[in-house]
Amino acid sequence: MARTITFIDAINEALHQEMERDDRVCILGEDLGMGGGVFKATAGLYQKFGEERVLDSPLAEGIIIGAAIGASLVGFRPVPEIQFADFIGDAVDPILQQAAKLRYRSAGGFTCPITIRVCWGGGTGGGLYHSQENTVWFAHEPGIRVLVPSTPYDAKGMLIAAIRDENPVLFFEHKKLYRTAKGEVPEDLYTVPLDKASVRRPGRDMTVLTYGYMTSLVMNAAEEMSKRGVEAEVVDLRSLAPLDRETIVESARKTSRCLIVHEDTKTLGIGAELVAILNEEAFDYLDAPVMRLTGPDIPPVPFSPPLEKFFMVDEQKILAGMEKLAAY
Amino acid sequence: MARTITFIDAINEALHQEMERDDRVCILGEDLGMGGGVFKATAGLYQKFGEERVLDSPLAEGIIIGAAIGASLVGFRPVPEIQFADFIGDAVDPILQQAAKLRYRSAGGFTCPITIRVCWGGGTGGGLYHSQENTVWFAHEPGIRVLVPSTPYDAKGMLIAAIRDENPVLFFEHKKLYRTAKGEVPEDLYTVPLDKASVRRPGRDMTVLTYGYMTSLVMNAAEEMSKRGVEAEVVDLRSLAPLDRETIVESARKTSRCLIVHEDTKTLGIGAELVAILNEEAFDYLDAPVMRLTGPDIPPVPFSPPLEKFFMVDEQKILAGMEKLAAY
Amino acid sequence: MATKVNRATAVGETSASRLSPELLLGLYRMMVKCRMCDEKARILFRQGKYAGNFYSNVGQEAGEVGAAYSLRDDDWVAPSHRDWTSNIIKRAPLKYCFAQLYGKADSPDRGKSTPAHMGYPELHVITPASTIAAQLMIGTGVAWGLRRQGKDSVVVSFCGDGATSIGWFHEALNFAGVHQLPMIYVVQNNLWAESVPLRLQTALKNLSDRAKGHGIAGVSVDGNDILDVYEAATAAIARARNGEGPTVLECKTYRWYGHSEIDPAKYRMKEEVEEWKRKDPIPRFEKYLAEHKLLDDEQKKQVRDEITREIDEAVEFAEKSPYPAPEEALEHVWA
Amino acid sequence: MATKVNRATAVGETSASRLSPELLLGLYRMMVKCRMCDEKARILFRQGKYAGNFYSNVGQEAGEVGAAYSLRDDDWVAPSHRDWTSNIIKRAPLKYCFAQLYGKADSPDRGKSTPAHMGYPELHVITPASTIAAQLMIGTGVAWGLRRQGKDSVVVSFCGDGATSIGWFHEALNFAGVHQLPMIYVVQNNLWAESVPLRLQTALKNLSDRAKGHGIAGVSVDGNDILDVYEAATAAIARARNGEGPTVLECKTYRWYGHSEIDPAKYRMKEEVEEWKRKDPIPRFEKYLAEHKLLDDEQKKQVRDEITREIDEAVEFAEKSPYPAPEEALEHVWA
Ligand SMILES: Cc1ncc(C[n+]2csc(CCOP(=O)(O)OP(=O)(O)O)c2C)c(N)n1
Ligand SMILES: Cc1ncc(C[n+]2csc(CCOP(=O)(O)OP(=O)(O)O)c2C)c(N)n1
Ligand SMILES: [Mg+2]
Ligand SMILES: [Mg+2]
Repeated sequence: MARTITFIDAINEALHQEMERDDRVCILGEDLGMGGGVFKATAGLYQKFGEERVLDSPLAEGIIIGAAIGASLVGFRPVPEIQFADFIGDAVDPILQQAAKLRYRSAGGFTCPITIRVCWGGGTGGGLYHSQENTVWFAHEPGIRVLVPSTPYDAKGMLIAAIRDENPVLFFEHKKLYRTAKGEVPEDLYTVPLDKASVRRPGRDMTVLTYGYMTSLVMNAAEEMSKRGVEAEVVDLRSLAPLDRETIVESARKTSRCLIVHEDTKTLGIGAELVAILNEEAFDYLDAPVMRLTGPDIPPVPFSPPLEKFFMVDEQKILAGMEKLAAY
Repeated sequence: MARTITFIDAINEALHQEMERDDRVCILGEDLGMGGGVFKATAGLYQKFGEERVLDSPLAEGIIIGAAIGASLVGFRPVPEIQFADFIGDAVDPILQQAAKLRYRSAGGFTCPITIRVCWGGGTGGGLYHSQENTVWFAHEPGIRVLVPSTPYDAKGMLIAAIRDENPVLFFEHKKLYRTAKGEVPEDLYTVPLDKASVRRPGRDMTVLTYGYMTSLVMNAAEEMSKRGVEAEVVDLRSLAPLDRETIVESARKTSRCLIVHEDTKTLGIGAELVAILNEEAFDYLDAPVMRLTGPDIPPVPFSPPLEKFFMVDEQKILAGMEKLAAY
Repeated sequence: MATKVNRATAVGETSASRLSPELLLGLYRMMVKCRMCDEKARILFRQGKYAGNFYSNVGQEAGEVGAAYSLRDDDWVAPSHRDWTSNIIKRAPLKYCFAQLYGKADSPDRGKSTPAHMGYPELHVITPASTIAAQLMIGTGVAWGLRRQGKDSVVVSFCGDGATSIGWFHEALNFAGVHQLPMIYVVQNNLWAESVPLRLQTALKNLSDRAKGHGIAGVSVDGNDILDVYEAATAAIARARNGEGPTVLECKTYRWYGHSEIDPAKYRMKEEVEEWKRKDPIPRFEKYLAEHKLLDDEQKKQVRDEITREIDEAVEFAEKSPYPAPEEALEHVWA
Repeated sequence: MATKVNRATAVGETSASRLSPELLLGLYRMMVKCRMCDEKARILFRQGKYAGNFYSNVGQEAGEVGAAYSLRDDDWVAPSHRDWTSNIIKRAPLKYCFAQLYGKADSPDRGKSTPAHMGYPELHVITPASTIAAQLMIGTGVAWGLRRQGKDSVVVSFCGDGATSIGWFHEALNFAGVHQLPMIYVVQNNLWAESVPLRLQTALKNLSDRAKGHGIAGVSVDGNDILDVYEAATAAIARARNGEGPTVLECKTYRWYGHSEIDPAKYRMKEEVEEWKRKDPIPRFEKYLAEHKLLDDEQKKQVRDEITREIDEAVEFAEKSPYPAPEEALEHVWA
């Protein structure tokens, strides 16, 4: 049975249900136990599953991931949390040099099925150090999935699938979606495939590639453009690594025009790789250069309200981008 | 007066001369003092400038960078060293969240003129954890330069310019170049501009964009192609952040064909951003999709000789790539 | 420094306990000022006057003031998220401190950083990042630089109990130990790191024992006793100036409110909070001063009135200060 | 275990000092085996038989063997770059150890990892990365998992003196302290981290004092005295099995050769090296065994002959083993 719930409730429910189903699943991180998490994503788990399975860790991202990796080697399926993407620095080696490469360096002798939940994204007044997107540091490295759900349905289904996946996974949850995104979510356990982009809206005139919080803004803009006579196909990437080349390329070949929208800074954002893929596989189909609408190349995100507004991609900027592409 | 010296001698000379000229310059890192560095890049400095200015640090990349940042705030111009790019993890936050953002977050109240030397690259049998390229983790973030010299001349001139630059700089030295790259280097102090790519070889039929160790391989391949009647223009990027869009775009517009060669893995390597730039600024000039010839998307670099050979881009692979592009 | 007063009620009597009335009243005044500014900052946030968040220091003033009050202009402070008041103690004009909260163009960082993450370059207060313990590494680097310049300035850095778990804390202490740097690591142990209690943070009982892992000096004091803190800090600072190396100074104290203004802190027992509020460092010091005939009710009122006026002016300044222009976002990325 | 022998020449006599002849000879044999395999690995590298590099453990065998010899199959070892011999001590067949050096298809990781970075999944030896101290974090996580499973297995992790400076070392110890995990952190203090001497690494004299910064047990032993190491390790392992928490075990020892095979180690004084070579743990233990009538020259020769044969076979196997196919590079990236 599906009800309408928020993104954060979907995350919370996925954790509750999967931990009930599989006692190898455990969570650890800062403030997620007794405190229920900064945003309450883990509310109620401590009370239900106890201190062993819901561990308030010391303030040390390195060992949060290190302990999770180790526990995964003896059969657990740990779901460590990094409280804000901005603070993942201490865990970059554990994530990329250890988790992502452990299977490779042991030729499959060890596998590391951990799912790292990370809260990211701007637009909530968090300012520098509480707004950052750094998905590409991870999407660049082979061996670890980078997921960015945009709806409550995907949040639940992808989180469950991630926990069951044998690969290490980075599961990025956009803080702006937690309470603003609402949608139908089945009450039961289900999974969503981890390497498929989702066509959120079909259209023939242009393709917009996006993910995370931007998806809903793009959807709104697409509806508005529809009124103006332009039908945009909206593709929600869902997975930044690996990318679903097939869906991306197919859509671009069909519409011949492509706009990429992300809130990450422009240079070397995931948009760069998307352009490169389209250049490789849809070159002869494109009627216009692929356009990128992104955050500016400045440290994300300056605090003062006018500065934050300047940084963030919003519906108006998206509409302008779509108009520009349509007019090319 | 110019003599022919190696890449590593050029680095060593730059440090000797700049430290002599400016007593605010100091170096710190693992094994660079008494040991003279793993590759001897810092040989003789400890003997000449003493333990204060040439500091063998504890084994802790975080404080190597942290201490350098702090010292820069009181007027020093520290040149910390990260022994291998593979071990930069502990310093990712100090580099990207502190050094690169300190000026921004204090609105210019503090500046952080440090030059971080990092040894990188494959092809020497170093295997996993002694071969990695991770320049893009850094090139993605605004506020820090990412330099990748390919010749002894540039190594010296760019290192001196970097030390004098007010921005934090990551100075990536390819370990394969240290003793194999030889070239003319003036004996005196000089600087090379930090945001200019270099056209190593003019050509009308195609542009090859590359950097670091790959540059000499590309140059050889270009000579061979010339015999086959194809004149390639070879652009050595030298700076990955910021990129010299002007030189890159101008060359591509001229030749209408473009091949990117790097040893980094393909996905989200700097090649992705280059394709995106060309797509944005040379779309109507291109007769073929921009092609990327890169390392495969696997952890860099597996050890066993056949596996390393499989990973590394070599002259033969480059020739094949150029032939393919010429034939498009 | 004229007459010296003998400290009778404070713990850990030492020879340094004879402090001048001016100094004692100065410490008092500064604690009250920090308290009142912080409470005002909280009110303004609740009134929706500024965005972002705020991390109150209320309850911990003895540690803040005791450690940093007597620093010289050329000494440095490396604050963390909870030490907005470091700027006040280092004598930054209040108007800029409040402009910081509002993210206005007159804040030292022109609205770039969040309200609580304030620095003041001219006064050598390092603009903090949120990254826990980063300030300790940078502060340690400053201390290294100062020592190499042959100066006798020192660096006081602040952090919490939670911060002592992260690796960079240890890298900083270790480096300072090797080079005997003029560093004072003030650990404000308020028993909680956000919602995580000390027993889940470490097996230690005294966080000054972190020092033992690096062969440097460590001392734990009653962090709600301004004189206890002041004396230990003064000794540590003197040793640091003298080239005798770094100190970890643990102040055992308590955070009265939530971790930040959006945290109701339901994970703590009401009794615990109440117990600690009874240990409020300000009335405690007032009692001491009164006993020594240095403070009466009238003077108390006068101190508060003066500070209230100062705060009102500062808030007015902050409110009138313009927001930065949107394009300010593009400035200061590159030098 | 039949007759027990009283340990007379070793330092730090304890009640655990009555060990069976089988055990004593087993320790001896294993030290000799590690020494001979390691020296062979060095020769093969110098002969250009394999690429990459090698980090010799010669001189440090007492720490390696003493700490890991008596581990059960279900106990784990988390080695570092210098602990290729951990696999041998955990009873990995020599032929695979040498195939590892050669990067051959028969190595446990099919040529993926470098010669010295060997693991053995079936025997619970964790394939190491080069990143210093990463193995301690992962090992600590294993220990956490084992404890949660109610098992009484333990984890022995190895690292050097330099590794105790990096933050992750401390994060691991701190976590193990909070949860009283069955971890033994063996710090092979060989006085040098590559070319960096201990005085530039830390202000500490005893690296077991790192434990004090985390409220856990720490003990320093003569790392060239196999019995001293064995007893301290056995006690630490017993406590760990018993749920009594982690231990830092510092073995004071010395690295005979360069940091790696390409390091001439000119930064060290010849006298220092010679002095330490005189403290060679193997002749020292031979003397002890001879005094206790457990070993004569003939037996010594026999031990070496047997091991030589084993090594020769292993090297032959490694040389005959094929290189992995180039496309092997694409395997095991994703599950
Ligand atoms: C590296 C890092 N991890 C996580 C956070 C999020 N965070 C901010 S403050 C805090 C708790 C700090 O506790 P403590 O060190 O005791 O200081 P207190 O807040 O009690 O003053 C956390 C987890 C952060 N800022 N940096
Ligand atoms: C994080 C990290 N930094 C640097 C290195 C390079 N490195 C490898 S071994 C080594 C020295 C290690 O010294 P120690 O811990 O004493 O161990 P030992 O080699 O003496 O056994 C260094 C600096 C590394 N592998 N990882
Ligand atoms: Mg605290
Ligand atoms: Mg060592």
